[in-house]
Formats: sequence, C-alpha cells, structure tokens
Amino acid sequence: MSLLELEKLGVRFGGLVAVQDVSLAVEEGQIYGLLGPNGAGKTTLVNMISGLIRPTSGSLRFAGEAGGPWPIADAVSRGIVRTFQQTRAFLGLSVRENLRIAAAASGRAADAAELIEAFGLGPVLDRPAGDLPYATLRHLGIALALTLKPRLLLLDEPAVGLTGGEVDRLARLIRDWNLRGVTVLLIEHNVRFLMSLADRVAVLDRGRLLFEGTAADCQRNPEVIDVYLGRRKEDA
Amino acid sequence: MIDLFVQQLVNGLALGSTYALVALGLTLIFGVLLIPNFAHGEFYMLGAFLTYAMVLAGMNFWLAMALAVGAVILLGCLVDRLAFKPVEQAPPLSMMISALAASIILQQSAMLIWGGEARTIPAPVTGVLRTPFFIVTWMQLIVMASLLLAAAGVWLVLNRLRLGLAIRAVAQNRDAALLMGISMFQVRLATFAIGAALGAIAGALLGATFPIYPTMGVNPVLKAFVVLVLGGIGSLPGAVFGGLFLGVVEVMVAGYISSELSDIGAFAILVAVLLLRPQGFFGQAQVER
Amino acid sequence: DEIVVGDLHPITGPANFYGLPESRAIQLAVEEINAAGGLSVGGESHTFRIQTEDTQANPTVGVSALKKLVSSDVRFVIGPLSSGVGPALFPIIDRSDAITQIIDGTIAEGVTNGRNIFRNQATVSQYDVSVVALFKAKGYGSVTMMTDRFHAGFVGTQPALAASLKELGAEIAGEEGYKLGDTDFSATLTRVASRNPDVLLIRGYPAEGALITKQARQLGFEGQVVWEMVSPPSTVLKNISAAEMEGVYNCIPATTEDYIALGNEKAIALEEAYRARFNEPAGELSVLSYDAVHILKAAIEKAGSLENAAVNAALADLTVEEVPQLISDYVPGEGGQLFDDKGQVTLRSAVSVWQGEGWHPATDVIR
Amino acid sequence: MPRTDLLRVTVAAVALFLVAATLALRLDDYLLYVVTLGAIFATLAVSFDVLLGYTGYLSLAHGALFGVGAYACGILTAHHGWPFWAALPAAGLVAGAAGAVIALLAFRTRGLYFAVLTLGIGLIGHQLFLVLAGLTGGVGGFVGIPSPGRPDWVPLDQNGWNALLALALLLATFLAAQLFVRSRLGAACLAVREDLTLAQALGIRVGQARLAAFVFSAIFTGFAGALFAAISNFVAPESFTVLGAGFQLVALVVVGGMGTLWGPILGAALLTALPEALRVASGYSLMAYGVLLLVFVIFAPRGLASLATAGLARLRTGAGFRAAPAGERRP
Amino acid sequence: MLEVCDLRAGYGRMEVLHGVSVSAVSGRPTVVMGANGVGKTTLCRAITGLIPLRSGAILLDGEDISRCDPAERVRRGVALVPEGRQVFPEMTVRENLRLGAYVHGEPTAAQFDDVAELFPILAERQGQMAGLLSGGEQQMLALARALMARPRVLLLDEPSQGLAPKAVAQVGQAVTRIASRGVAVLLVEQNLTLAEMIARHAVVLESGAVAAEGPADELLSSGAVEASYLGH
Ligand SMILES: Nc1ncnc2c1ncn2[C@@H]1O[C@H](COP(=O)(O)OP(=O)(O)OP(=O)(O)O)[C@@H](O)[C@H]1O
Ligand SMILES: Nc1ncnc2c1ncn2[C@@H]1O[C@H](COP(=O)(O)OP(=O)(O)OP(=O)(O)O)[C@@H](O)[C@H]1O
Ligand SMILES: [Mg+2]
Ligand SMILES: [Mg+2]
Repeated sequence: MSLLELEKLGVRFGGLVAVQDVSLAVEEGQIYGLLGPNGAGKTTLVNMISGLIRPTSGSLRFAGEAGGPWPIADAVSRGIVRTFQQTRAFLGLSVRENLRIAAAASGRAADAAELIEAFGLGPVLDRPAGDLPYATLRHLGIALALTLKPRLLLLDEPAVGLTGGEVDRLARLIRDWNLRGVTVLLIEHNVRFLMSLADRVAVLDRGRLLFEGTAADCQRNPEVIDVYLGRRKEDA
Repeated sequence: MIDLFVQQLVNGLALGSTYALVALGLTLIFGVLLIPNFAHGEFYMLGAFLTYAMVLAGMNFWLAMALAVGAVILLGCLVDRLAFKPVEQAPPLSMMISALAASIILQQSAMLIWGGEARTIPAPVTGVLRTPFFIVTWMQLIVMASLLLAAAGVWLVLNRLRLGLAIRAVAQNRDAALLMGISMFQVRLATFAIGAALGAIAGALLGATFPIYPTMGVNPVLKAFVVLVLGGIGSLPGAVFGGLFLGVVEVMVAGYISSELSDIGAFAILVAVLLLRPQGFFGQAQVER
Repeated sequence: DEIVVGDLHPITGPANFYGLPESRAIQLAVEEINAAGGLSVGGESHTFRIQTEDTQANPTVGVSALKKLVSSDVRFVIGPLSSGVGPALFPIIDRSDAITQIIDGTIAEGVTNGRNIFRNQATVSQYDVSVVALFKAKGYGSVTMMTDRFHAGFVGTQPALAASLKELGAEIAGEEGYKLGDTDFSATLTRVASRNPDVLLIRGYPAEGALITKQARQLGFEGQVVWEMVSPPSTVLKNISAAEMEGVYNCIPATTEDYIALGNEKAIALEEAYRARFNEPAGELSVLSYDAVHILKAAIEKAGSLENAAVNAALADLTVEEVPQLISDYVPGEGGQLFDDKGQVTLRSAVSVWQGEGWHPATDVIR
Repeated sequence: MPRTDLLRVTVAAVALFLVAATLALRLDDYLLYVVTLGAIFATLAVSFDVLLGYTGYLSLAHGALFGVGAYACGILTAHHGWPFWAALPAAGLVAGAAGAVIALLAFRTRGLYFAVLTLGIGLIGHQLFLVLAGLTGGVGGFVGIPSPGRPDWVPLDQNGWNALLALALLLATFLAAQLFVRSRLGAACLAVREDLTLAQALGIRVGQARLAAFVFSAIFTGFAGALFAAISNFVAPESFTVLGAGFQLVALVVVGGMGTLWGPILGAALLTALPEALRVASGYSLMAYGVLLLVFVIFAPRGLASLATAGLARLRTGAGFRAAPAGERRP
Repeated sequence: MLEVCDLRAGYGRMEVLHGVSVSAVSGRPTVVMGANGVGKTTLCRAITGLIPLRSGAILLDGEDISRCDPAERVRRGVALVPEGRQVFPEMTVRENLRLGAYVHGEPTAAQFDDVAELFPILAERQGQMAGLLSGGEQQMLALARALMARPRVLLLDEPSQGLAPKAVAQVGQAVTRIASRGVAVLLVEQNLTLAEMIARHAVVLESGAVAAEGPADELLSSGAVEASYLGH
C-alpha cells in the first residue's frame, strides 16, 4: 500500500487553474521527484499536501487513512512535514532557539544532538539564524523539519543557490535520512541532483501531470525534453 | 419637506470627506515609507492655525492657505529629518513612539504660541445650498470637491509622473528601487512634502468650519488610521471610500439609532468589516509562498 | 511665617485654557494679600506662599499632585477644575483631617462634605435652576437637549432637569449626546430640525455650543437655542458670528466677563491687574479662584489658628459679609452663611440673552 | 540547564523585590504613590510584552482591558461587598474572558490591521464604560471602591500596604511571565512572532499559542486594573482610553525594550518617574516629556534593555558594543 | 571598463571581503564563482553602492565611483540584476521596464522594441502585474529591466536560481547577445552550464579573497577549481 496517494487533486485561484486532476502515489521509503517548468504548479501541489492551502477538488490518502488533505497542524501530527522554496527559519532567533521551538512544538522531537551533528550546526548554535551563511540556513530549514520526525518529508527546491560541493552534501544527507525511514517528495530544478536521488519522478506542466515513471524513462521522454529539459546537452 | 434619508446621506458624505481628506496624507506616508505618522494630526492642526493667523492678520483665505501649506511642507520635511530618519533602522514600533513624541512637541509648541482656546477661521464662503431634497453648506461642498481634487491629484502624481513611479517603487521594494537609480532622499522628501501638504490643506479647510485648538489633530488622525485600514493599507481609492463609508455609517447610526451610540456603532462596523474582509475593502490579501 | 496654599489646576494639557487663568488668579490674590501685610492669625502676622501642582485634568496625575502637596506639608488646597479629578481626590481628602480644600472649578455633584471640603463654584443643579426659570417664564412646549457626554456634571443632572422641565409641561422631544471635540452634529440636528421642538438646549462647552448652533440653523432649525455653559463672548465670537448668536439664551451664574459687563468694580480691578501681569484677559473662572483665596484668608483669620480643624469650623460658619473682597454674587444662607451644610455655596442664578456683541441680563425672565 | 536558569531568575527577582519594598517603605506618601503607580504600570507592561514582544501582536485594546479589571473589582467590592482578595482573581478572570473574546475576533487579522482592529475594540470598550452608567458610574466615574483590606498584624499604613501589594503583584506577574515564555506555549508564541507560516508548517497550533498569550496578558492586565481601582478608590473612563492607557502601554514596552521581561519594567519606571520629575518644568512639562521621549527613542531605539545589555557586555569584554541579543531584534 | 581594486566590505563588525580585485571588460564576460557565503552577493552590493565599502576603489573608466550614491552609479552605467529577482510585484511589466530606464527619463520606443526582441514573452505580458509572472519570466523581467538603463556594466547575481533548465538556456542566450553588443558583463553564478555558456574569463573567490583567475574554459574545467570551489 502506498504511503501517499493523491486522487485528482486540483486547485484554482480565481480564473487560473494552478493544479488540475493530479493523481499519483508515493510508496513508503521512496524518494519521489517532482519536476516541471516554472509555474507548473509544483509548489502549489506541495502546499495542498501539507495543508497550507485547501484544494478545490480531489482528495488524498496518507498511510491508508483517507480524508486528506488535512489542515496543516493535523498533517504535521500525521507525519507530513514540508520545507519552503524560500528557506524559512526563525531568522531573529539563535539556531538553538530555532531547534528548541521546533522540538517544543512537536512533542515528539527527534534527537537534537544527532541533527546538530548531521547538519553541521554545532559551531553556529548561538548565532542568529538571520546571520547564517546561506547553505547553513538551508540545512537548518531541513533540520527543523526533521526535528518533527516526519514520515513524509516534502522538500521544495532544497538545493537552489547551493554550490556543487554543498549540493553533494545535501544529497548525502537526504539519502541518509531516507535510509532511516523518511519518505521524501523532492522538487528540484537541478536535474542531475534530482535524478541521482529519485527512485521515481513525476513531471507537471501547466498544472497537469505530464509524465510519471522512473528517472531514466523521464530523461528520454520527448515531451519532457520539449517542455522542460530543452536540448539534451543542458541536463548535464 | 426634506427627505430625511437623503439629507442624512449627504451629511454622512460631508463628514466622510473630512475623514478621507485627513486620511489621504496618512495613507501616502504609511503606504510608501511605512511610517505610522501620528504627527499627521499636527500637520493638520498647524495648517489650520497658520491659516488662521494669516487670515486674522488680514490676508485672503486662499492665499493664507497656500502659504500655510508651504510652511507645513517645510515643517513636515523637518519632522522627517529629526524624528523619523534617525530611527530608520530600528523596529517599526520605535517609529511609532517617535511619531507620538513629535506630535506632543508640536502640540505643545502650538499651545505656547496660540494657547488652548478653541477658535474658528472665518469661512471664506458662507451660506447653504438648499435643494428640494437636501441642504448642504457651500463649505461642505468645497471640502468634498477638495477631496476629489486632492485624491485625483495624488493619483495623477503617483500614476502619471516619473516621480510617482519612483514613489511606488520605493513602497514595493526599497533595495530594488535604489538599483533603478532612484534617490531615496528625493522620494522621501517628496512623500513627506505631499503628505504634509495634504494635512495642511485639510486643516485649513476644516478649520474654517470646525474649532481649532492644539490637540484638534488627535481624533482625526485616529479616525484616519481606521479609514486607512478600512480601505486597505496603501490604497488611494481605499482611503477615499473608507472615509466616506465611515462618515455615512456614523451619521446613520447617530441619525437612526442614537447619537450616544454613534461611536460604538462606527467601530462595531469597523470590526465587522475587518472580520469579513481582514485586508480592508481595497487591500490585497497577503499571499504566502 | 508662611502659610502654603496648594494650587491644584490643569496647567498643561487640553484643559489648561481653563486651569491656567485660575492658577494665575490665585497668584494675583496671594500677591495682593501679602503686599497688604498678609494675614494676622492670633496676633501673629503670616503671609501666603503658593505651591502649584499640575493635574493635567487627569485623575491619576491629579492624585499624585495632591499626594505631592500633602507630602510637602501643604494643608490648604484650592482646586481642582475637572470633573474627572474632583471625585478622584475626594476620598483621599475626605479621610484626611490635615487638609482643607476649597473647590473653585469643578461643578460635578457630590465632591464636597461641609467638613473639610468646600466649594465656592456653583453645581450643575444651580445651572439647571436658571434653565427651569427660563422655561417657566417662557412656557416652552417642547425641548431637545444636547449634552456633552464627557461632562460628568451635565450628564449627572440630566434626569433631574428633564423631570423638572416635564413638570412644567414641556415635552422632552429628545435627549442627545455628543462629546468634547466632536465637529459634526448634522445627523442629530437633522433629526432635531425635522421634529422642530421649541427649544434646543445645549449643555457643554462653547466651542461645540457655537458649532451646534451654527449647524442647527444651517439645517433649518428655527426654534429657540438655549445654552447652559460658561461662555464668555470673547470665546464665543472666536467660533461663531454675532449675528448667528442673536437671541440665544444662556442659563448660568455670571462669570468674570459678565461681572465686568455689569460694572462690578472688584471684577474690573482684577481684570486690570491680570492684564498688567499676564498680558491677556482674565479667564471666565478667575473670579472664583480669586474669591477662594480670600475665603481661605478670612477663615484662617476667623479661626485665629492654622490648625485644619479650626479653619474647617470657621469655613463652615463663615458669612458672606465677613469676606468683603468677594467678587461673585453669592446668595447667603439663612444665617448669612456662605456655605451650606454640604460645604456648597449658592451662586445667584441668571439668564442672559445674546444681543449685539455679547450677553445681557434677560430682564424679561429674571429681574 | 533551563531549570537552574529559571531558579536563578526567580531568586534574583525575589531579592530585588525585597530590596525595592524595603526602600520604598521609607519614602514619603507622595513618592510611595509614585512607586505604587510605577509598579502597577510595570505589571501592565510586563504582561503586555508577553503579547507584543514575545508574540508580535500590537494590541490597542489593553487600555480597555485594564478598565475591565478595574470596573470588575469596583463592582464586586463596592456593589456586592466582596473582599478585595476575592475580587482580585475574579477581575483577572473577567478581563481574561473579555480578552479571549477580543482575541478570537482580532486574530483573523495581522500587523497594522490587527492594531487598528483592536484600536476599534478599545474605543468601543471605552465608550461602553461611559454608556453602561448603571454599572460603571458612567462619565462621573466609579466612586467609593474600598481599599485592599489590610491584615491587623501588618505594621504599615494603607499607603505602604498598597505599595507592597503593587510590588508583589509585579513580582508575581514577572515570575508568571517568565514561566510562560519558557513554556512550550511560549516557544510557540516566539515562532508565531518570527514566522507564522513556518510555525504552522512545524505543526505549531498557532491559534492556541497566540490565544494563550493574549489571554495571559489580559488576565494580568485585569489584576493590575483591580489593584489600581482599589488603591485609587475611584476610577473614571478617562483612565482607560486608547490614546491614554492604550498607547502608554506601547510606549512603556518600546522604551523599555520589547521582547525582554525586565525591559518593560525599566520603561515603566522611567515613564512613570519622568512626568513627576518634570513637574518642576510646570507649563513646559509636557513639552519636555515629548522631547525626552524622542531623545530616548533616537538614542535607544531598541529600548533601555538593549542599551543596558550592550553596556554590560562592554564592561565584560572591555571592548566595543555588541549587537543586541537575538531575542530583541524584531517585533 | 569596471575595475574593482582591493575592495573590503562587510556587515556590522564582520568583514566579508578582505581585499578583492576583479574587473569587467567589454568583450570579455567574466564569471565570479565561489562557495556559499564567500561574499559574491556582497561584492555585487558593494559595487552598486547598496552597502558601503571599507577600503579600496571602484573604477569606472578610470574614475573612482566608490563615493557616489547608488543612483549616481546607475546613472553612470552600472546595473545589477539582484539575487532573487526583486521585481516590483504590484506594478505592471511595462512599469517595471519604465523604472529600469528611470535615470534616463522615459524610455524610447526603440528600447521597448529591443526588449520585445530579446524576450518576446515580456512584450506579450506587458500589462500584467509582475508578481503574477512565473519565476522564469520574473527573472527575464529583472534582466530586461537592467538593460533599460542602457548599462555599460551589467552585473548578474545568480540569474539561474530556481529556473528550469530550458529557462536557463534562454537567459544564457540573452546575456550572450547583450555581451556581444559591447556591454561589460560580470556574472555571479554557480550553474556551470550557464557560466560556461556566457563567460570568457573566470574568477574564483575563497575566504573573501580571489583564489584563482584565468580564462573561463581552462579554469572551469580544471580540477583545482573544483577542489576549492566545489569543495571536493
Ligand atoms: N495564491 C495564488 N494566487 C494566484 N495565482 C497563484 C497563487 N499561487 C500560485 N499561483 C499561480 O499558480 C501557478 C503555479 O505556481 P507554483 O508556485 O506552484 O509553481 P511552481 O511549479 O512551484 O514553479 P517554480 O518552479 O517557479 O517554483 C503559477 O502560475 C502561479 O502564478
Ligand atoms: N545583511 C547581512 N547581515 C549580516 N551578515 C550578512 C548579511 N548578508 C550576508 N551576510 C553574511 O555575509 C557573508 C557573505 O554573504 P553573501 O550573501 O555575500 O555570500 P554569497 O557568496 O553571495 O553566497 P550565496 O552563494 O549563498 O549567494 C555570509 O557569511 C553571510 O552570512
Ligand atoms: Mg515552486
Ligand atoms: Mg549570493
């Protein structure tokens, strides 16, 4: 049985149909990639799954339980946790405070020491998050999400703005936590990064599901190449 | 026999245009520079007192008003320099406290110069217009016309002039505006000048119908904040519509329910409007991304 | 020796327009008394010294001002002005046997006790007496009252006044409220004009009074306008033209400008001294503050002692005749006393009518 | 670690309280009254800061809530004969309940909209004090509120007892606020202040957290109102206006230092003492107040607390200024 | 054309750039690379005057402009496409473009035509609110807006961030064309594809200073750069 199943999920903003009839299934333990041109509706889909906005049609099931999407707090308590395209952390507070808040909020906190160690936050624990170098801030954003011990982690462009070495480190971290049982739904424009991680991918275009399948199939799909990748040599 | 409802509606629109006239300048300064300028009430007060002083000295009302506007513009820029610029980097609430301090200082200065006694500027135009349906004074008509002119003027400046483009750009994204080669100094000066001028115009016109005294600006500025929020922050049509709406509501409550409840009624409507439309009439809902 | 008099008035803040002239009149009276040799108490000669404390017309600030006076051993207090401050001070002074207070400002009810708190200002009910006299003389059939809702005194006596007027056969066509600083009364006045009562009675302050009068006329009200407020012509004319005021009645005891207009020599002398010293005309309540100092002086001399208890007793007994310097027209009690057993004076009621440039005694109403 | 920290703060606060009380009781009645008022305003400021500084919402309805506490105490003691000690908690609860209703309405909005919505509610509240004259005495004020009962064994006069109570209430409020901001709810409030959306995404029940902050501050505001009524024996609506009390609270907290609990106490002390000190300026006192307020904001835009912190840090390191601590960076 | 000499800059007490010298010359598009937080954005902000420099000089055609305010620098021909797009969201596309030309007064029709040629989509959407454009379109708008100022030096801070591969290619083509018209281009970029596509010269920053410099094709493929920059 799949961990997450979307059934014809859709949302419109006024006249604009941002997401239309998207159905897909993410298996427990997978890293599932979500691709698509700018404005395709990827963030909007994650917003719906995580309960930040309400869909205008469709539903989802999570861990066998129907009736979703749930409001964001309920989604979190079921284990659905997301990060943001533009990294969010409590910028005015120290890293330590950030982690304390996340832990205090969830009541089912992961081991803070382990997260600090894994994401290299030790040296900056007492610095305000707003002063952190960009990559560290991105790590903090993910660490905050992991504090909540998610079953499904929704990552919205975690590698954006990271340099090559940082991208590789991030890939390792995501794989580590995936191996420890966190299912991941990953949005990314860095195709090499995404393809190196994803077990399966879906491609959205103008709110619709264009493709669903393995990473390898995706890169060969002419439609995907046409709307998203462009000429072959650029996906290097 | 005058139809009461039409008369009350006219009363409400006349009252509302006084609110909107005061709110315009406040909207501009808050919308662009994010300064909660409580001292706007004092621009209003000084516009009234300066006009009064010159009219009393024998000057023509309109000339006096023009000079008063000029003086208040200078004063507005001075207030910006002394009270707001120094706390630019501080949390926004510090700005609010310095605005309150500036307004205390200006009130007390007026108190020392003119004393606390209430007085009214001799109106340049007297008399009333009697139509079959309602009565309205010429002064009220002048206020309403001035509101429309002022709103149109500000709209033109903001939407037709290069300066206006710059002002709006600063309001939306300060850093990006700097990168366009916009001078923050100019925009700030222009915004404060226009804002202060609007306050002074309101003061001169309303001072010819209402009593003026050093603390006369306090209540109008509170009302103007209500109008600002009712209309939607930063929206010019919002400020005009919000002002008229508040005026009509107050008059209707006072006219048909009880004068004792007119304030309660007006603020209850404010609460109700914000519950239904938390971003005000013309405000944009904030989108989370 | 010096006797310190606490002067408790709003020196700053929105009410200082009323408070400052009171404080200055106290100063003038004290200077006069000291220049004339001060007071003689039990054969010893004393002078007055003033300690002024600002109330800002705010209850909390007023209380701390009083506490400051008391802590500096001031035992005689003149003031306060505002109806918010008077009741706030009352419980403190009422409990104390080391303070004597003469109120020269507020007209709120229930702030004197006849023991150590006295007042040489009228109460609102005394104002109302004049209103009733006017209605009796004119036989008006209906009235709409517009009252400043922030004025505790007027609000407090409104039910009693309405009852009295009803008894005279006047229909109460409406009881409307407004508040200090309001500028637009059109909603209410449209309603008033449509009902067209005989009288529009305005109770509050002159700035709003002038505005209401103007707007009522503009909206087509044709009945009689009656004011019940302290309203010197100089202030009135700053807000409304003389023509628009013509024929308006005012129902309150006389104030400084009235006494001057009536040719009261002591009032004229005070006005001249005030102008010479402060370069502006005296305030409408200045005569009361001036009187209060002389009342205090007379009581101390009568008591022959600086003890509060003795002075309190002397005040309670004091007759109008014993204080020849008084400017205002106090009606003596049965034994000639200035204060009744509640510590309250009676100021002669009066109705005036606006003619030309100012108020004149309405001889057709009260002789 | 946090627990020992809390213990340290508690011990320090209690010690300060004892010192303050001992010193205060030597003062004359006037200064004692100023201290009493200062302590009541400090109580207001501390509880207000839980909402403003720690949760990020500017409420202008708290002047009216202060009044709710005061009138509740007046009505219960003067009209119904309750003893002060029963009326005090009841007044807190009434204000807390009123606060809960206001919060449920107002939290639909944010930022300036929230401020103006609560401004409207504050104005309505003030008007209600005037209109409901049967309960409140209307514009004439509420006369005859009994003083807080003083046990026979206390060797103090009423003024001294009042001051002691006010300082004790301040101590209690400070400690309660310490507990609150360190609790899970307090952490959630910080999250709401810093980033509402992220807070939601972390599963924080933001509605619950900010409601708790509002009600907490309303309850203690109510306590302060009750004590204010009892020591004044008289209250009038003009003590609870938006322009007076409402903005005064903001000024106390901002001048003292938002987002700290001892900053508002400094702010209250300063802004209560200042007008009294300025009495010497007589006719210029308000002007001087305005000028000094402006000077304070310009030279300590993040409040006295940050100035003090920076000063301490400088003493400690012997070097230049450090940036303000993280908690004070933003509203 | 643009020469940055020994520039020091930072925030508060922290200094980020400890003496950086780079130059942007017409006909030699230059890419600046470096690990996260090394100070690339800081460099752009210092060149445009958004933050003050502590020492060093910024020479434009040999003239020091480091004392000028940002507006003056724009007037003299320095334009920046800032990190994270930064369009004016509640203004139309056309108004955004007008603002780009602010220092020269109103833009000419020819300038609008030019933009329409480079980015047809913007001409199509000129009445739309900029905030409603998709991410890629916003990035194009930010670029077009900078071009309206007719810059002689164009600074681009990570224009590829958040763009889909196809959109990255479009931006690359546009910048290449602009460079070919004689505009000096200084590009900050992590995306090697885009860097290779545009740059002829490359500079690598490390701990606030220049660590390596050379022709782009050599430097970008050399293992040494990978070591420092990519952190392997
Ligand atoms: N609240 C909203 N109101 C109106 N339109 C919206 C709203 N949110 C998103 N949209 C529109 O919906 C579409 C999908 O946006 P979304 O942010 O999901 O795209 P995306 O696939 O995440 O793109 P990107 O790769 O640029 O992040 C866009 O056209 C966007 O303008
Ligand atoms: N406003 C600021 N206040 C304080 N420190 C800052 C500020 N902006 C950036 N920094 C710090 O300055 C350093 C350089 O930042 P900068 O943004 O210039 O790096 P960058 O090279 O552009 O990184 P990225 O690749 O992430 O964009 C970082 O350590 C960052 O934490
Ligand atoms: Mg997205
Ligand atoms: Mg950068």
